[in-house]
Amino acid sequence: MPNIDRREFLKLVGAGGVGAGAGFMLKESKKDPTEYLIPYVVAPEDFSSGIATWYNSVCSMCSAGCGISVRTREGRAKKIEGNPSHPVNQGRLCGMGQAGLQVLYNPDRITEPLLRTGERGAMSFEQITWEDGLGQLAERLELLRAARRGNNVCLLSEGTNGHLAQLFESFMRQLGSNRLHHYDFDHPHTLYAANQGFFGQDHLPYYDLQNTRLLLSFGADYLTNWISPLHHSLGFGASRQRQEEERGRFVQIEPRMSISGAAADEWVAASPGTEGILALGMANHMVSQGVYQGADRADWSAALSDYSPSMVAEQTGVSESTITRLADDFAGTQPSLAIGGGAAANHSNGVDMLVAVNVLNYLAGNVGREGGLLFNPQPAGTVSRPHQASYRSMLELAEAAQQGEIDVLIINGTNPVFTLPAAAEFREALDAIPLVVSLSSFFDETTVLADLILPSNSYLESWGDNFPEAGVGFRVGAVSQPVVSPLYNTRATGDIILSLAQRIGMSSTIPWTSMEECIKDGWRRIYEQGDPQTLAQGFEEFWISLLKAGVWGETTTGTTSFEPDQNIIAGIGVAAPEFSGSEEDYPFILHPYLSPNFHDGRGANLPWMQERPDPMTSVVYGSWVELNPTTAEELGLIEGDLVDIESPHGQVLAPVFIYPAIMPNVIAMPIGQGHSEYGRYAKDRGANPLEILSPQMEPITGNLATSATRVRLVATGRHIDLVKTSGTSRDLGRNIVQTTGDEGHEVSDARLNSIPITELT
Amino acid sequence: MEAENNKLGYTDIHEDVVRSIVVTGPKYYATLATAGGLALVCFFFPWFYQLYYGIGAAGMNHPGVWGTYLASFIFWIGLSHSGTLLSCVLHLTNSSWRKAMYRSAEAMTLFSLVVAATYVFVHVGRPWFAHWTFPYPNQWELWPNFRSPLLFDVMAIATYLTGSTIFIYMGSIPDFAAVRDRTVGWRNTMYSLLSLGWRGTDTEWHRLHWAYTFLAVLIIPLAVSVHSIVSWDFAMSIVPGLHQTIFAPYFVVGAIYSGTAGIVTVMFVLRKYMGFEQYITKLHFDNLGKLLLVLSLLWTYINAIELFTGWYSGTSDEYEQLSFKLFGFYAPLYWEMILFCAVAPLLMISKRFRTSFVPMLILSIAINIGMYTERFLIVATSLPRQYLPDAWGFYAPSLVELSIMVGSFAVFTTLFLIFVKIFPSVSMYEVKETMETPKLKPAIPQAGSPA
Amino acid sequence: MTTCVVGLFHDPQSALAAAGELKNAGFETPELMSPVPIEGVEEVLGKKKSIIKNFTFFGGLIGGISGFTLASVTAILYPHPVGGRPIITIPPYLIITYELTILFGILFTVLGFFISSRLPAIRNRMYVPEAAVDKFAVAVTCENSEHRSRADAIFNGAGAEQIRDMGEED
Amino acid sequence: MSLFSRFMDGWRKYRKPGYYDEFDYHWTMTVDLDSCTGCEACMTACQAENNIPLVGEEELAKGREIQWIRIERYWEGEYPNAKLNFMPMMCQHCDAAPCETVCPVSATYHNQDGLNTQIYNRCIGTRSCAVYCPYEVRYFNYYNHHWDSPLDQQLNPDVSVRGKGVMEKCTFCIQRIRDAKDLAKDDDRRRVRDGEVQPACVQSCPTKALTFGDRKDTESQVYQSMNNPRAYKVLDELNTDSSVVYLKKVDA
Repeated sequence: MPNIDRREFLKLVGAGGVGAGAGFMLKESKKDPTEYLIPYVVAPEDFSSGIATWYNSVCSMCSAGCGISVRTREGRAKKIEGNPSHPVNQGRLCGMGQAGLQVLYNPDRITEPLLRTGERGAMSFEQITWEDGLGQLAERLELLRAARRGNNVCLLSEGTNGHLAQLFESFMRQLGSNRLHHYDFDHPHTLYAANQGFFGQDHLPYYDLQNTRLLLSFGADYLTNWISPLHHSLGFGASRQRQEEERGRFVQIEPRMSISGAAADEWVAASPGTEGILALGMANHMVSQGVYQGADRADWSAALSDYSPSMVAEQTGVSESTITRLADDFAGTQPSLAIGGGAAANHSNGVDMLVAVNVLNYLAGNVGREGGLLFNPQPAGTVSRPHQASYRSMLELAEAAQQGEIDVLIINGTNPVFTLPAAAEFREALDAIPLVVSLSSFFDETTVLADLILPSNSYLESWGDNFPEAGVGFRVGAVSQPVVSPLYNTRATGDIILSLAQRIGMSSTIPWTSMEECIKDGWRRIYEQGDPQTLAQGFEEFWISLLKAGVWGETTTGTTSFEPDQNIIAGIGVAAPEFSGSEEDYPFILHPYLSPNFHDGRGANLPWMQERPDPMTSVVYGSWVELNPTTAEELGLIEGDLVDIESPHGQVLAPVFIYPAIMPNVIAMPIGQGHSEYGRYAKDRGANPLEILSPQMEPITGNLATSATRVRLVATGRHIDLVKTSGTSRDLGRNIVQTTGDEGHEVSDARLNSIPITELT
Repeated sequence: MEAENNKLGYTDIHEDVVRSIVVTGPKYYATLATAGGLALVCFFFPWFYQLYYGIGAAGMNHPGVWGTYLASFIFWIGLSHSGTLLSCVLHLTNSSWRKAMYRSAEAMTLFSLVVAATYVFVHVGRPWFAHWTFPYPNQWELWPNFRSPLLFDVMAIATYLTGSTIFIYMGSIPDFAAVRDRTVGWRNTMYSLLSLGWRGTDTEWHRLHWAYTFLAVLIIPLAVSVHSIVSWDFAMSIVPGLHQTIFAPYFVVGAIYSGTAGIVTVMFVLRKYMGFEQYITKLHFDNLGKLLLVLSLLWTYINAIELFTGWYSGTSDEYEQLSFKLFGFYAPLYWEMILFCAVAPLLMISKRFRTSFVPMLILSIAINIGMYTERFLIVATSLPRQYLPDAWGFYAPSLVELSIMVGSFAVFTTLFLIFVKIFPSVSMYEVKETMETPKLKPAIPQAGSPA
Repeated sequence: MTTCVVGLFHDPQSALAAAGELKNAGFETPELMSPVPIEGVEEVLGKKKSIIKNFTFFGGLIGGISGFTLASVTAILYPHPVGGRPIITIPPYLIITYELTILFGILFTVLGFFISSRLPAIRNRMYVPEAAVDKFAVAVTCENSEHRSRADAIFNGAGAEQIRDMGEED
Repeated sequence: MSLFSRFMDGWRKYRKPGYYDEFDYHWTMTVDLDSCTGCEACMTACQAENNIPLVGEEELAKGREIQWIRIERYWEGEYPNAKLNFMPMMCQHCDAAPCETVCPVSATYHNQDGLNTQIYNRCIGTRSCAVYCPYEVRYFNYYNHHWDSPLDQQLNPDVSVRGKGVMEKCTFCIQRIRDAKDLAKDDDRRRVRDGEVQPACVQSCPTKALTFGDRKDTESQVYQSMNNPRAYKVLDELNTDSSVVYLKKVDA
């Protein structure tokens, strides 16, 4: 048996091999071509998805008031996107707005009303019922009101407008208190004042970035946090992608390159606080060059005489040639637009500086024309602009508290203990107040000091409405509706106020039982002022369509004419900025800027924001101090070295980051980190530069001059590795981000329609 | 070697080998226990930990997704070369000095292959699905992707493992037979089974010879292909520093280089501790030394070519990668590698060095350290330095990785220790062949022979 | 009655000589058993032919064919377009072919060895333990006592150290 | 003989590079670097849409971020003339993708829409695709990531959550493409309209720097913009034939 015959063997082998192959091929060739198209593996994303429900609402992550539409599935919010029909953001939404979901689903939310049991700030609370909590508060208010001491009640709220603000007003009026403050750290007091002072407008104008051809931004980081970043971004994009005519040019003037600076075509570093002087220098040039041909030319040249480019050049550190060139461009490119804000506006000379910017716009004839700056009409409805508390009024509040003039402080949303410099001693002021009530839904620095916590809904769970303050050139209002039912035992701020009102017995003047009614009522009034065809449809339809669209607007534009009178012109002038601390002891100027991720710190408890690399530095989880490379070299510091930043008013510890685009005598720190409370994601992370700011104020508005603090750096000798996602942020001659001289004139080498795959093998 | 061996008769060898198997002192058990324990603690426990927590237990990160696991994998594959390869070549060129050492050399091949194969499972993210890389009909109607260099790996290594197992087994059938008669109990049963009833008839010897020769012929190209394929895992990518045509020969040479060094180490250990002084002699070290010297020169040459490729390319990608390798964080390792693998081996030019045992041992270990470094550098200096500088990163092994690396040596040792107690670790019959056959003796008339 | 006689020798030469004489004396080809392969067996007992090489060759052939078939046909039946490559990509599949050629070659060689050398042994066969150590044994079968005595004579003549009667052969 | 001819037909067919005669759709994205402000809204959008895990500070420190789309930043020049260029980088869905060929288990392949799809439940985690990808846009799950409750309630039910040991990457929001296709089918349309499907990043981009669409539709917005003279492909020299086209930054 063992001796296999060779022929036998050969046959076997042949048959086996060939047979197998041929057989497969045969079976193969009988197949229908369609069988090949999809492999037998299906990517898991391919399962067909369910039907989502979309709700239109309003984003309240910052004060811009963008429209959002929220995608919900099975009663859970899944994604926030921009509301396409909302004129402010036109369907787009910034990262922070999208992270609103994590406000709703944040694991650190306060889920029940709480009453303090232990020491203040000891975080010892007991859970109580709403009845109990509201009862206690109402009782106190009742007593004070009866005792005619209603003014000892203070309501300190985050910036709200619309009918909630109105409700606050009438509520406080009923209590007999005039202590209603809206406090936002980044509220542009100086900008309002400047426009009031120069244009006589108490509302912000509309800055038409979309149609402008040269934008001159004095320190305003308009792409991330200046007034209405989304709308400005849209304008920026539109102007950059303009097909028919030449693309818009953007110039950014600031001591530290912001995102807007990076996006700009030119970044000019003027020494901090002198932006206004620079603006006047340009104005001077324009007038002297006869660009401005107005009747009052003489007044102008008189007013601007002290600001000849040469003098301005030595004050600002910007070369004279640059100043004149910019001035000529600004006058020559029509329409052009100058805006100011950010750090530049937060100096001791903030208002004057912004007036100077307005002067530029006026001289170049940009006022009231497309592509320039347009005046907004009065916001819709009867909503007046609520009083915004400046730093000064916060100081006064603290003072009053120390005097024992405040018995009850109700805090809604805002977090002054974090955003006010330690020098304001607001924490101490709180100690002097017998009853501190917080309506916040997070344990932020202020809330932990509260005696009574009545947690409010997140904005995705509550009714509200918003009339974008910045406006879009015409009247816009938007209603925000709950997109999910409340996750926890919390109530909407409006409802809390309403039920308080009922208990105190204000039902005559505040009749509504729920915020929804209140809002609906308010919108009925707006509806009644509406134009005929709106009225024709009847209110219910109007209301329904409003909720569907999420936004309402009518195209009535504001005034376009403007003539400044003599004494305004005469009064124009920008003083040199004042800094606290002597230059010898404190060689550096601290430049705190709003972090794109955390805004004024409210975003620090959102894990998405914490994990999103900072756009400019790619640092995640933590804060840093930015140094010019040469400065760092002089001090012998490298990235990650821990330094103490010492101001006359305290010190913070932060690692060094070498930042190529910052002036050598300026150091910059992002605001937003350095929370001592505020949930697991924010607690004890990074440093808060606001702590060490000097209580320097802009005289007219009492706005805190956040950029007017001098500091010194003290190396601690310790070193940490900055957690950042970027490796080497230099393309080593690899031409990865390619640039072209001028659009259209260079034919790209990239094979556009790409080689058909049949050519590859 | 004749000079040393002709004192010994067939029986002596027989005795020695059988003793090496049957007689086990406490020293052996102590070593085995330590090795085994070390393997358990340093290799398996960390691995299980990693299985539980995920690859995150290792130090790999975004740009550096490959780490020491792959380096060790290549190292062990490399070590596995030359064992069998060498013995095949020497068998075909029938150089008799091979005979005393080839068995243990092949064993080394076998076990380093086993360790390497284990490393595949340690490396992948979901080892419990690793069988998907094998072509077998399944309910998803899915087959592996035969275009993938990694699949070539699977194929090549599976083949190589089979091949070298069979090769070492075939070679030792007669010895199993010989030992069989001298053992009792379970050993006897085992050897009876292993020896397949070998009797040593002239036919059997003849068949064995041919089969063995054919196997040798087949295994040589296989061994060469295996490491070429392993190198293609890298070379077929477009990663700067890996995308090099020289890689296949580079890896093959490197493999044989480290493998031969490994043999020297094992030779020394066997000679010293298994008592084979008479069989493993200066001659072996001398010849292996010569071989090592040639290989080291080859290796140096190819290494230089690799550098020049990067340098002359002039592209930022290659250049940055190269400068990071030569002067970056891992530069000390690089120069250490050059010292151990290119400079130190030049000592072997002198016969005195080649024929002195301890220095050769030290050198061989040094070479293998250098070769491990090479593999590590290939992974650690190229992946984190790719085309987009913004995505650059840095890779450093974690504790788990390091301990698994150490543990793998323990695993290898354990396996080897078990081997020497089961296989006759010196090929008896071939050593007997090398000795002169017994002298003719006057025949003794048989008493009581039938009339 | 046929018996099997084994002569044990101290050295290969005499064993070989004895084997040769037996063969010439008309015994059926005797069997040698030795601890090492003996040179020159073929001169004495005639050439040996083995079919192992055929196994190796055809094994390789089958391996090659089935290797390429496996790769290409599975790819065709379950097409997975990757990297813009064709479904049948020759160069990679050649590598699979190469590996499987060798694998099958090896396996068939082993098979060939087993078959041709009658291993593994199932039945219990005549065996001389010493032959595994240092003795060279020559085994021959004798039909009758006459044969037997002649075999003894030849063994003694060749200088066998010992002549062993393995008794009845099956 | 007929068998032979059949065989030859099959042979010709399967020797044809690319296998697909042509794609059903050829999804393409263009990125206008001149408009990109690096605001990273796209990153958050992607995280929200695709259930991308939060890896935590420690893991980030180890360089184990998971960002299907990331912003790369490249500084140019020194103070005072420093410039910073941003570049969004996501899976380029190459038609000649190096990552596809290397996967031993075919866990990633090119589908009939010209998408480079990753099949999570087939992946065994050799991570070789990440090595072969020159854009380094493939991210590996080193752990089983978890979401602090109730953050997990935000997870998108249309996208699977990846477990440990699995490679993942940008899919051009394939679930949205699928929805759009279904919609088109329901309306008895043969094809998806231009602009009907947008990945999360494109949808959210505040400056409309990203456009997405079907390259085969010569009317489509993406076709227009990829024919812009500024168009180029990153690492084009590697001949990956990517489906993401960048428009050069204008340096005026």
